[in-house]
Amino acid sequence: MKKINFDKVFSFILVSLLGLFIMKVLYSVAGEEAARFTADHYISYGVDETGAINIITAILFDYRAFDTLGEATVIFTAASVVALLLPRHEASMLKTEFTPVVQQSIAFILPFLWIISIFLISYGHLSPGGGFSGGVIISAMSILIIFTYGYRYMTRRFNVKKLSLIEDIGALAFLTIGLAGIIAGGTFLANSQVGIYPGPPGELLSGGLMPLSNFAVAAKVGTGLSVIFLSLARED
Amino acid sequence: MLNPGFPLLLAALLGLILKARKIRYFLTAGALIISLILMFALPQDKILTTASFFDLELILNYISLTSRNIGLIFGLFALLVLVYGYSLLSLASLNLLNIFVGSSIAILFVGDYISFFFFWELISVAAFFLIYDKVEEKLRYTAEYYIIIHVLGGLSLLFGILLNYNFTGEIILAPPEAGLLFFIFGIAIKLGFLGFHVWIPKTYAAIPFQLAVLMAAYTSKVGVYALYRIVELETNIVAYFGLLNALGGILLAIFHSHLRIIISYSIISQIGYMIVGIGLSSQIAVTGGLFHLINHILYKGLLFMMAGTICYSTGFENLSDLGNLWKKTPLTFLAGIIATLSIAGFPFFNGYLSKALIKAGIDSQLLYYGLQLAGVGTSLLFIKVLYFAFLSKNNDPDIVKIPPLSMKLGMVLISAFMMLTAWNPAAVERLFQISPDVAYFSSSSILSGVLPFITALLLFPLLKKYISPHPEKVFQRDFFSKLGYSFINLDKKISQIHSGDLIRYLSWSLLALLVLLLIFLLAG
Amino acid sequence: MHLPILLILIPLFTVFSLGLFAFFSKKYIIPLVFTSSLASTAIIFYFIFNRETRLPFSYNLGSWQPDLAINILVDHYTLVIFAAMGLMILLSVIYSLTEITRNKAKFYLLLNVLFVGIAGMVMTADLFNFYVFFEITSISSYALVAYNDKDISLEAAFKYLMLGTVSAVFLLLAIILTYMATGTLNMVLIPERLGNLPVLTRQILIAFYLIGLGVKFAIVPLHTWLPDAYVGVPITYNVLSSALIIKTQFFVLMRILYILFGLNFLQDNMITTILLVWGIFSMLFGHAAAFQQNNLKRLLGYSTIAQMGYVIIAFSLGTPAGIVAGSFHMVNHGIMKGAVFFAAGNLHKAAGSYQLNKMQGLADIMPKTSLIFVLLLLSMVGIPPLSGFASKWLILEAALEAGYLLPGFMIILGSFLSLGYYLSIIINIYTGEKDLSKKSSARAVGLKINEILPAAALTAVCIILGLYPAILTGLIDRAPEFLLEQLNYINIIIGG
Amino acid sequence: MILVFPAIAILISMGIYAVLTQKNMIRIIIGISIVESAIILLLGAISYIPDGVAPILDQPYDTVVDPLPQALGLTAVVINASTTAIMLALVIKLYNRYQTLDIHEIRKLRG
Repeated sequence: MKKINFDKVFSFILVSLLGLFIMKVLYSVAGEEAARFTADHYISYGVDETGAINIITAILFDYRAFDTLGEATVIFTAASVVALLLPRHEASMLKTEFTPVVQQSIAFILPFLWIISIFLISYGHLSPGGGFSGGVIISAMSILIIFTYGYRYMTRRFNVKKLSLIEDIGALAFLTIGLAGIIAGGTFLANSQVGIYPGPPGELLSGGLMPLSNFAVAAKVGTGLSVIFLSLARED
Repeated sequence: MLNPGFPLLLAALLGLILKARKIRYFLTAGALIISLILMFALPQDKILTTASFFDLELILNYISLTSRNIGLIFGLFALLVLVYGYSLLSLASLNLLNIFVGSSIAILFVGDYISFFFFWELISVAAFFLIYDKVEEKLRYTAEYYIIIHVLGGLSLLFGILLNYNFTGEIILAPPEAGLLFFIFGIAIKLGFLGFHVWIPKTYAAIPFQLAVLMAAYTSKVGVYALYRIVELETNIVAYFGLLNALGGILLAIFHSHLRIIISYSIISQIGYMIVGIGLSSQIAVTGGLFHLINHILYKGLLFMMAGTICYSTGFENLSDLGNLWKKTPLTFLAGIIATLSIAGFPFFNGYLSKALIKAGIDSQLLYYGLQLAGVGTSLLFIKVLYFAFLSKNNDPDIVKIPPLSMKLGMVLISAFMMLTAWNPAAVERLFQISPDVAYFSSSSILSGVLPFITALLLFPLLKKYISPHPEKVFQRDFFSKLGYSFINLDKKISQIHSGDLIRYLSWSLLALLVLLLIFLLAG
Repeated sequence: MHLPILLILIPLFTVFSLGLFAFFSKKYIIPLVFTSSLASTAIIFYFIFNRETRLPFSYNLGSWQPDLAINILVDHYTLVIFAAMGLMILLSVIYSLTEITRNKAKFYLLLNVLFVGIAGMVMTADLFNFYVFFEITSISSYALVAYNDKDISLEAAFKYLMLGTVSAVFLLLAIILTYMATGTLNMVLIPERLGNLPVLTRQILIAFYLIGLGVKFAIVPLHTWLPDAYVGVPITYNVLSSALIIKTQFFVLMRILYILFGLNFLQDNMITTILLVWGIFSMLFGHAAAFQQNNLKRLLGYSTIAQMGYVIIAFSLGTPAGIVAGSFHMVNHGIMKGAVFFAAGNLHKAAGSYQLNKMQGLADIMPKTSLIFVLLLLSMVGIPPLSGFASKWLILEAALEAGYLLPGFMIILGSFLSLGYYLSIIINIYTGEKDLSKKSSARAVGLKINEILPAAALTAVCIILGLYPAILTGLIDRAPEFLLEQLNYINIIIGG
Repeated sequence: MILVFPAIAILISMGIYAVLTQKNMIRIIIGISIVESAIILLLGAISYIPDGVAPILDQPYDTVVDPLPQALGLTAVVINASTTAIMLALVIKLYNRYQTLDIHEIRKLRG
């Protein structure tokens, strides 16, 4: 007969009780009629105030741009930490040999991915997408390259150092964009509120500095995630 | 103006720079003399220096009659110790002596609880480092024990101070209106009340004898001073506890045979006398108690000097190793006799006057006969010491080292000083500014003074075989260290549950969350 | 007027430029880091010295009206952490100059990220923004714990990371639930809307906040990462963790509890009582566990846990005096523990180990450092006239004034327990060898000025604070009004 | 809408259960990821309004879902990804040093 594992029983009771409490608090909170004051304001006036049609981008790069700065810092730190923890070894992972079909089709896809990412970034304030999604696609490209052509091929063109450099520049660019608000007479990260060309909503050149911030963040996220992946892949 | 204790503390600071032993020695002596002059020169009963701590006013210098008297003897005795220990005190201990004596003197002249507590703790810290030795394991243990027990007392005092402050809003050094129990606990540890006394023999028997001479004069006396300033009760209950201490100290001492352990236990007993005096409501008795403090510092110092000289010259300290010394060290023998007669309260010797004053202030028969009994015990104890150390022919230890002139000079000076005060009751009355109607040298008082000693002398041959010396260990486990060890055992368990297993740690934190939630659910 | 945001921007610029500098020329790293920490310190001191005219100061990011977006707020309560930051940032950078030998750029990058996180956490008035800075602080902490690349530091970092992440989930959950209930993330607007929730729901929210942050400020039994993490890390991290990181986490928890839920709610629903009892338990447990340690850093880690217990007790009294006392101890313990760690690092240079029994005889080799060390340890016990006594006095006074006699007694007991293990450190350091052979063969350790300076400076501060504690209380005595009166907080930000 | 709450609670419980009972460090990390995903799911759920459109306002809409939690979700995802990356990096290092993935064997620090 199998012995009852008390640890598991204990854990089970613990997590079920926790789950019950979480459910309780969720229902209790949802039962309240929440006045979505902030969200309503964003929806009603967001387009006029920021010049961006995509309210999420407006929130990310104007209303709560400070959060975005913070999360850019997080991802930057994470990339640096992973690179610090896993120092350079020669890569020997992924010995899988792909057939030329795969290699050719990936080579065929990559430019399209590149275009998609550029599109997502530059239309971030107009349609779904933005710097983060674009950046993730850029990092997906580097992952694809590593998988298909091998680690060595990738590092010959882009090693961690170079990628980090781009990341630095992206982050500095984002900071500088933030400083523009101060120069224009507002506060840090001020964009539309200090009258930096909101533009007609719906146009490509609108939303003030938002497209620029999108590019900066895309550069950061794309390279940051690539650095993380490169470092993690770099197994000996 | 400077608090009389501060010159010594400043000397300690200066001593950090001055490394030569002679210079430090005379620096200390000079600071002591300045401090004595300050005590004389500064006006009494006036707030002289203040400072502030948060929004509280600290009274750093307030000279009252009692504190001046005790301060004088503290300073004077330190000078005598300097003479005695001229060749014995090391460079580091000279500086620590500055802090130790300086804070002991300074505590007498502060007028508020915070500075009082400060110097109270400073005494303990300085004493810790005085006792501490880098090499000797035994001294390290002693120092640790000493500071732990004293900080315990100090913290209790602090809690009492805070309770009182919270109740009254005042920090002026006056009998507290709240938290008296904590004050008493703190003071009881400092003055070595029965039950909290273990540190006294443990410390004074283990440390180098020149330090024992020094330290025995201060720590517990500061406790007595604190008792005088702080504890004020309607009843005489304190006096009865004092009697208990006086008798208990003797009972503990009488079966020991290590010289300094005996003397240490007798400190406990003598402190009992002071407690009796201070605990009584009559002015005469209180003065007697304080005067006894002064006398006690002198003859206890002499006793420790005697023990130290014996130890220095023969290398033995246990009565079972000693004997037949009176011809080899006549001066020490003489000092021993003077000290014994003084501590026994024999007429025309040092302890007599103060004991007479205390007895004059006693209004209860029980206390009177109790003190007489304690007197018999004390006499018996030191007759035993004298007999087995100097007269008995059981052993015949050789003189290993001739004690230097400074030690002898110290003993001579202190004996002379004792005899001077013993013969001059008028000086005492001037010192305390009282005029008690006590006939010191009337036949009945003399009789009451002589009686215990004579009784003891007669009893000694009968009791000799019961209290004869035997070899003994200095260290014993007492209640406090047992408590400590059981705490350490608990600690080991606490340490063991940190097994390093992440999952265990995680479940702890989740369990904490769950418990918190359940408390809210069930109690709300 | 842009000063508070500069406190975040300066280290952030340093972080991002460090990568550039490291790529091109490494020799500018140290000057850059040094300048930036100097600038941050200058800004902090500017706030401290101009507090009457400058504070409270609110800064709306993005020039949005205050209730729409994120605000940064410097009030008198913030000064508590500012006081610690002003001392610690520069001194820790100075000390690290010689301590860190490899991967300097990465180390200073992480250090500056840490500064960003702390400054952001302290100043932000937006809940989610707080979470972001909380994670910034945490990630840099995890990384700094792993920095030394020893087995134990990696293990400790992993444990810290796991515990931290699991608890951060609950913090995020609580923040989202708060948003769900109120429709806003602005700490100012939340209180009035949170009041409608059922009591139990609010209590559960508090529990989530408590666990989420409790792991970071190491309340027993959530403390387990701390002693582990302290063993194998650079001294600089020890100092910053003890003096700043855990203090900041607790600081923010108190802001959340007091501002979001209000003192009345806390007192009516036993939250303060639970915190008080928990604080006492944490303190006694920390002291007891410290007793058994052989490793100096581990011991000091447990002592930090215990000292946080004092702070928790003081804050959970719920009186102005309690908050002042707790704030005082937060800063003061930061100073003392920082100095202790700096001095311990110096002692380590001679001993080559943090095992207590291997530190014997150090007093002969480094008499001055040992003396400082002893002074600091006595201060930690609370022996006057060192600053430890002042904070103990304040806490006890506040506890008794609020009518809590037993907690006061427990604090006394705790101090007594702490004497035991500090004494064992002193005794180990001041134990010499019978034969002087070891002494003669002892390595003569030449300490550089940047290693001596931090410990000496902090010890001086410790003594000065002990003699004139009013310096610090004058700085923080207006802190309670921003915690106890929710309205004040609203007025600053909304300006009504 | 209301039914998503049990799912969230169950996901969180499951994740934590995995953390508490699994030995393999990678699996523990997966457990934590599940918990984090549940939180993101919650963010999505509270943003939802019946019949609401995505907050891309190329023309005036009547009901629009709450954009704020979505923006927060984006931030939270990035933060979670970053922590997970560090965790995995540490696991790689620990595996190199301790030659095991069993969390119960990684306990040099104790006491």
